[in-house]
Amino acid sequence: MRPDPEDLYRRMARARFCEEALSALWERGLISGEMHLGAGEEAVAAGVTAHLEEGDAMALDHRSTPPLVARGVDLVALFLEMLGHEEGLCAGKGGHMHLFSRDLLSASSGIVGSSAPLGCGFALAAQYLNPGKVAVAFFGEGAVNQGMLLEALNLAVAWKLPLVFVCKDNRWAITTRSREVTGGRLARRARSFGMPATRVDGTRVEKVWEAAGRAVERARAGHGPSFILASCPRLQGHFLGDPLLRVFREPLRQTLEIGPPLLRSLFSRPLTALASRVPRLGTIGKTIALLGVERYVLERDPLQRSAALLTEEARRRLEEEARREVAEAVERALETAGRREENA
Amino acid sequence: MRPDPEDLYRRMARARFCEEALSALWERGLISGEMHLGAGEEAVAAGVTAHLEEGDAMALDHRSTPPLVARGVDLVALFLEMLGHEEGLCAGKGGHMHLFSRDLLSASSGIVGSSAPLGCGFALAAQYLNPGKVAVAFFGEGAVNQGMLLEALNLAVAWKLPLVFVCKDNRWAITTRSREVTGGRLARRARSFGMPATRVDGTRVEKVWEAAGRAVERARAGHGPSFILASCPRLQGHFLGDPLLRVFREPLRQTLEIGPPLLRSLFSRPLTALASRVPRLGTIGKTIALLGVERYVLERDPLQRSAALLTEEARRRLEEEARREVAEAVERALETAGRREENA
Amino acid sequence: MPEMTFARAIDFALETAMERDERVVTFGEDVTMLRRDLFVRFGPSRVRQAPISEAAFLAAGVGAAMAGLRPVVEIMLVDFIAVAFDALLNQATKVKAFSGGKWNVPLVVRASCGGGYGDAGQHEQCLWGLLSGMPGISVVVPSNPKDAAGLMLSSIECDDPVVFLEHKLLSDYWLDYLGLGGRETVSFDVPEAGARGEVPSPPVPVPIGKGIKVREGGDLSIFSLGVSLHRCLEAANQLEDYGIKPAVIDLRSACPLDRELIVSSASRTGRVLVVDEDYAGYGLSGEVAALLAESGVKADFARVCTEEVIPYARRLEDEVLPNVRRIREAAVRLCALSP
Amino acid sequence: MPEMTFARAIDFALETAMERDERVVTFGEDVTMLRRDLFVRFGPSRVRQAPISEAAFLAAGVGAAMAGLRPVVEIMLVDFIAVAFDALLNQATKVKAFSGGKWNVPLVVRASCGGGYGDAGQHEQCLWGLLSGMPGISVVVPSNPKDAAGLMLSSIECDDPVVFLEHKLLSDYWLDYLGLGGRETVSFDVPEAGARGEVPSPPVPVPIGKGIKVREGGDLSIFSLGVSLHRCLEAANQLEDYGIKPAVIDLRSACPLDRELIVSSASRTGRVLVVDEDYAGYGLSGEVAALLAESGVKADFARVCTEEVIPYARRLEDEVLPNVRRIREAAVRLCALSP
Ligand SMILES: Cc1ncc(C[n+]2csc(CCOP(=O)(O)OP(=O)(O)O)c2C)c(N)n1
Ligand SMILES: Cc1ncc(C[n+]2csc(CCOP(=O)(O)OP(=O)(O)O)c2C)c(N)n1
Ligand SMILES: [Mg+2]
Ligand SMILES: [Mg+2]
Repeated sequence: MRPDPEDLYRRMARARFCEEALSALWERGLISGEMHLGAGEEAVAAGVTAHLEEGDAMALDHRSTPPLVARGVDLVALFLEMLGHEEGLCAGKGGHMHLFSRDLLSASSGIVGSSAPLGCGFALAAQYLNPGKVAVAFFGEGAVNQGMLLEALNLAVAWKLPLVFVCKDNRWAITTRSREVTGGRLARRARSFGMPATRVDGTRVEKVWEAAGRAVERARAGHGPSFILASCPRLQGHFLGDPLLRVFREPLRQTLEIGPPLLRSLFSRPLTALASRVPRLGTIGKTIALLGVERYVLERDPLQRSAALLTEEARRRLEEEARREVAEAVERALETAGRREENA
Repeated sequence: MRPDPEDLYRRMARARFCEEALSALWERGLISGEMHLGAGEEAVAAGVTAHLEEGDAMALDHRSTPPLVARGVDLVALFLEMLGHEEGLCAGKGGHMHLFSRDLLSASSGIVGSSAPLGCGFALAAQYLNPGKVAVAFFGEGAVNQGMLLEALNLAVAWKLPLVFVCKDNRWAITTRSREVTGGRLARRARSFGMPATRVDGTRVEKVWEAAGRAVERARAGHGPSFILASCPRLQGHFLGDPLLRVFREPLRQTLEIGPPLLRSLFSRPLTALASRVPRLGTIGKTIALLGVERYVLERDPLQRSAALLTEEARRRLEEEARREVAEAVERALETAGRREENA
Repeated sequence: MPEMTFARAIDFALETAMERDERVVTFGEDVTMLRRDLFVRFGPSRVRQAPISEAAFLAAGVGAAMAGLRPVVEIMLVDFIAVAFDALLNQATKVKAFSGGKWNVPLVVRASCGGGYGDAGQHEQCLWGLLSGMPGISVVVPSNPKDAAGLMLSSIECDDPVVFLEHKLLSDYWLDYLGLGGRETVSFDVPEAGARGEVPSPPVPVPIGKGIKVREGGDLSIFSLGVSLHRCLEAANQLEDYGIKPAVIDLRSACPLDRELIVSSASRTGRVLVVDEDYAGYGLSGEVAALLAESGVKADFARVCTEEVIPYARRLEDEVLPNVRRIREAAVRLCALSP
Repeated sequence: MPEMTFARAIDFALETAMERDERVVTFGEDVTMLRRDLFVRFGPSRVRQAPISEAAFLAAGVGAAMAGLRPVVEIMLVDFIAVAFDALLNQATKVKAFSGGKWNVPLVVRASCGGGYGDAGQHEQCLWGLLSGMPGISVVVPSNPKDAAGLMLSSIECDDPVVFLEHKLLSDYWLDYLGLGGRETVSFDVPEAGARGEVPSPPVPVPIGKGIKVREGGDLSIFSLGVSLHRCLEAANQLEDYGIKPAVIDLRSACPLDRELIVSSASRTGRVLVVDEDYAGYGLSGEVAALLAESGVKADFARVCTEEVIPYARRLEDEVLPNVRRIREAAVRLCALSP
C-alpha cells in the first residue's frame, strides 16, 4: 500500500484550518475554558486516521480536534459545540475537552492519561463484537507518567487488544520539560511492556502513515497492540493564551506582571543564600527561553513539511477547498448560534 | 564487605518462627481477617534488612512481618497486635496488614502497590532531612501492574530518590499466574524507567544480600533508586486457609464443595459448545494443579538452602535461640492478652 | 422457588443475564477462580482475568460499555475503588451528560464491601456514601438473596453506570476466603436471613431506587440497608420489650434513594433512625436528613453509623460498626424524647 | 494590613510557613512556574516539579509527612484527586488510627476547585463533599484572602491531613490561565470581596472547623462557603427588598463542620438554606441537615446546590451552579412557608 498524499494533506489542512478558526473564535470570546489546540499535530492525526475505517474507535485527549476533523466529524456540529450551542455535537454540554461522537466511536477526556484505558475498552469491545476493528488512543508524552496509562500498556498486551497507542511527543507538559521528570526513554518503556514501539518524526505525515499502517494492520490481524512515539511541535503553546507564550507576544506587559514578585522573592529577607537564588531565577528564565526557542526556532510546521509531497497546484487547491469548507462551517455555526452579526 | 552468615540466618530463623507462630495463633482463631504469611520470603527480608541502619525506612506490603521481624521489631508487641490487644504495636487497631513502627520508620499497607509511592515519600524525607539514609519498598510481582507503583518507579528516578525497590516474585497473585496478565519482563520494565535492576534467586540469602548491598550503597551515595527482582516461594499459599491449598490438604471436602457447581456449569442448558467447556474445566484444574506442583515439587525453602552457609552446629544453635525467643514472646503476649490458659 | 445462598443468587442472576445477552461479559482479578462456574460455561473471552490494574480495567469497562458491551467489572473489595476512582467520577458518570445524552455507559461495577470479620478499615469499608456523591450513578446494596439476584439483573439491564455492592458477611465464599479460612475456631455474626433464602428462578428484576418496608410499626422509622438492616430487625425485636414498635425499611439502593418511601414512613411515625454501616459524615444519614428536611418532615432524628476508621481488634470493631445494642439504645432515646 | 489578592494571600502564608519551618516543602506539577516566587526563594529541593503522577506523588507526600517533612502537595485541579484517591482514603487518613495514635500525617493537599468560567464538569468540580466523607480528614474552603492565608497557615500547622481548596474564580492566576487567557473579550462573575482584600502580615491562623457569621439577620440562616458565600451575600442584599433579613454564615471548613455555630444560628432563625457549589446528593447540605436534625433543631430547610454534571455552555453552567436568583428564590419560598 502507498500513501495518498492528497488525502493526507486534505486531512491536515482541514484540521489546521479548524484550529485556526477555533483560535479566532476563542479570541473573540466565543469559546470558554482552556482551549488546547492541536496545531502541530496534524500530521499525526492525518497519518493515523487515514488507516481507520467505519467501526474503528478513537480515544482522545485534550487536543482532540485534529483527529476528529481528519476523520470527518461534522464541522458545523463541532463549531456549534465550541460555541456552547444546543445543536452542537454534544448539545453544548461537553465543549472542547469532552467531544463525543458516537458515529465515529470517538470520545475525548481532559484527564491526562485516561484515553489509554478508554482505548483498551474500545478495543475490547471490538475484539469481542467486531473482530477486525481496531481502536487508537492518542495522548501526550507527559501522560506516559500517569498510572492508568502505564497500566493500560500492560492491559493491552495481556489481553492482546487491537489497539494502537499514539504518543504525541511535544516535549512539554504545560510548563514542564517532560524529560526532566521522566525516567528512561518512552519507546523503550513501551517495549518493556511487551509490544512493538516505533519512533517517528510526527511532522512527516508519510512517516506517520507508514508506522500507523503497520500498527493498525497488526491490530486488525489480532496480533495485539503497538506503540507509536511521534514527535511534533506545540505550535500554540499549552493552551490558547498560554501565559508563557504571552511573554513573547506581549513582553512588556508580562514582564511587568511576572517580574516584581520574582524580584521580591530574590531579595526577600532573611537574605540567606542570595547567591543561590539568582540561578533559580535563571531556571525560570531558561524555561521561558526554551519555550521560545523551540517555538520560534526549532519547531517545524507539519503542513509546510508535507507540502513537498504535492505539486504546488495540488497543495493550493486542497488548501483552498479546506479553507472554504471550514469557513463555511464556521459561518453556518455562527449563524445558527445567532452570532453571525458579530462575525468580525 | 562480606556477609555475616550467622546474622543473616538469625534474621531468617526469627522471621520463619514468627510466621509459624502466627499460623498457630491463626489456627486457634486468635487472629482475624486475611492473614498473609511471608513464609518463603525470609531470605529476601534478611538479605535486605541486613544493610539497614537506624533512620532507614521500610514501606511494606501485606506480607510485612518478615522484614519487621528481621529488622528487630519488638516481638511481644507484634504478637499482641495480632491478638488485637491494646498493648500491641498499634494498640490492636492496625492488625497484620497495617503494622506501623515509628521507631523503625516502617509502615505496611494492604493496598497492593501502595508501598512503592510510600517508599518514595520516606526516601524524599531522607533526601531532605537525613542525607545518607535510605528507604526500601517491598512488594510482589503482581503489584508491578498497579499504576501507582509504576508511577513510583518513574518518580524515584526523576527525583533521584535514595530508594530500593524490592519485588518478591512468587509468580502468583492470589489465584492468578502473574505471567498470564503481565506484558514483558519485570526487570526490563524497571530498567526502562532508567534505573538498574537485578534478578536474584530470592531463596539464596547471600545473593540477596549482595544485590541489596549494591542497591543500598547506591542510594546512600545519592545516586538514586534501584530495583531488585527476587524470586521466592509462597509457602503458605496466598493467605492462611487459602482455599486452593485446601484442595490438597483436604481433597475430599474441597472437591465436594467446588465440584458440583462446576459440573452444573459444564452441563447447563442450552448445551451449546459443550465440547469447549471441558477444556475450561481443565484450565481451572490446571491452575490448582500448578499451585500444587509448585508448592510441593518446585519450591525451595530459603531456610533449607541457606543452612548450607553455616556449620550444622551454628544452624542448630541459631534456630534454638530464635525458636526460644519467639516462643517466649508468644507466651508473654498470650499471657498479657489473658489467653495463656488457652495455649494449646 | 429454589433456596440459595446470597452469593449464589448474585452469580445466578449474572449467569442468567450472560445466557440471555451475548454482550454481557465480566472481568476482574481472579475471576477465573471466583466465577469459575461462569468461566466453565462462558469461557475466557466473557470471563476474563485482569492484572492488578483497577484503574485501567475499570476505565476499560467504561470504553467497552460505550462500544456495545455490557460489562460487569469486578473490583474485589470496594476499598480498592480508590485506585480506580477516576473511571467513575470523571469518566463513566460524565459521558451521558457531556455527550448531550447521546451516548451512555451500561456498566456494572461489582464489589464486595463491609466488615464484621476483623480485617480492619482498609478492607472493610462500605463506601456507598462516597460512591453516591456524584451525579449520574446508581448504587445498590442488597440485604438478601432475592434482592441480590433481582438487583444484579436490574443493574445489568440498566443503561447507565451502577455500582453493585455485595456484603462480605452475607457472601459465604468471601467470608470463607477472608475470614474463616476453613477454620472452626472463629465465628461471625452472620444474619441467616440475609445469607440464604428463596430466589425466583429465573430471577425477577428488583427496581433500582426502590426501598421496601420489611417490618410494620408506628413508633419510629428505621432506615437501613445491607447487613445493618438485619441488625435493625434484631433490635426491633428487642424493642418490643420496651413497648416500641418500629417500622424497618430496607432502602436497597443508596442512590437514588426512595424519597417517597422515606418521606411517607417518616411522616407517619415522626421519628427517624438511620442505621448505616458506612461512615457517618457526608453519607446516607445526611442525605436522608436532607430529603426529609426539604420535604418539610420535621421528625426526631438520630443515626447509628461508623464514626471512625474500623479497628482490627474484633472487640473494638464490634463497637465501631453499628451493632444491635447501639441501635436499640438510639431507638429508645429517640422515643423517650417525645413520648 | 496590606491588601492582596486571594492567590497571593495563600502563597504569602505558604512562604511564611516555609520561612519559619525548614520542613515545609511543596511539590506538584508545574510548581516551578506556578510557585515561581517560592522557587526562587527556596530552591528546587523545597519547591519540586513532579511528573503527571498524582497517585504516586500524593502518596509520597504521605510518606514524607510520616518521616518528618510537612509537605504541601499540589493537585492542580481537585478533579484530578480522583486518580490519587487511594492516597487519601486508604493511606493518609488511616495512619493515625491504624497506628493506635502513634504516628500521624501532617500533610496538606492543595488544589484549585470550582467553576464559573466555562471549563465543564471534569475541571470545575468542588468535591469537598467527597473529600469530607472519610474519617481523619479536614477540608477547608476559604472565601477571601484573609481566611485563605489564615487557613493555609493552620493547615500547615495541623498534625493531620488537611485538604486546602482554592476556588479558581477567586484566584486571579488560575482564572487567567484557565479562563481569560489574557483576553478582554470574556468576563466572569468574580466576587470582588473574595478576590482581593486585607491580610494581616504575618498572616494569622484561622482555626480549622470554625465558621463565621458574616451577616446578621433573624429571618433565615444561610450556610455556605467559597464562591457561593458571595452569591449568598448578594442574594441577601436583594432579599432586603422582600423584607427578609437573612443571617449568612461562612462555614470556611467543610470538615469538620462548626456544629455549634450551625445549630445556634438555625435555632435562632428557624429557617435554614444551604448553598453549596458542590453536588447536592451526599454532600454538605445533607450533613448540615443531619447535624441539625440530630441536635433536635427542626428548622424549615432548603438547599441550592449543583444537581448535575456541570455543562460547558456558559449559559447552562450559570443555571447549574448556584446563582443569586436561585438563592433568592429559595429564600423567599422558605420564608413564605411559615410567614
Ligand atoms: C490527571 C491530570 N493531571 C493533570 C492535568 C492537567 N494537565 C492538563 S494537560 C497537562 C499536560 C499534559 O502533557 P502531555 O500529556 O504531554 O500533553 P500536551 O499537553 O503536551 O499535548 C496537564 C498536566 C490533567 N488534566 N489531568
Ligand atoms: C489495589 C488492590 N487490588 C487488589 C487487592 C487484593 N489483593 C491482595 S493481595 C493480592 C495479590 C498481590 O500479588 P503480589 O503483589 O504478587 O503479592 P503476593 O500476594 O503474591 O505476595 C491482591 C490482588 C488489593 N489488596 N489491593
Ligand atoms: Mg506534551
Ligand atoms: Mg506474587
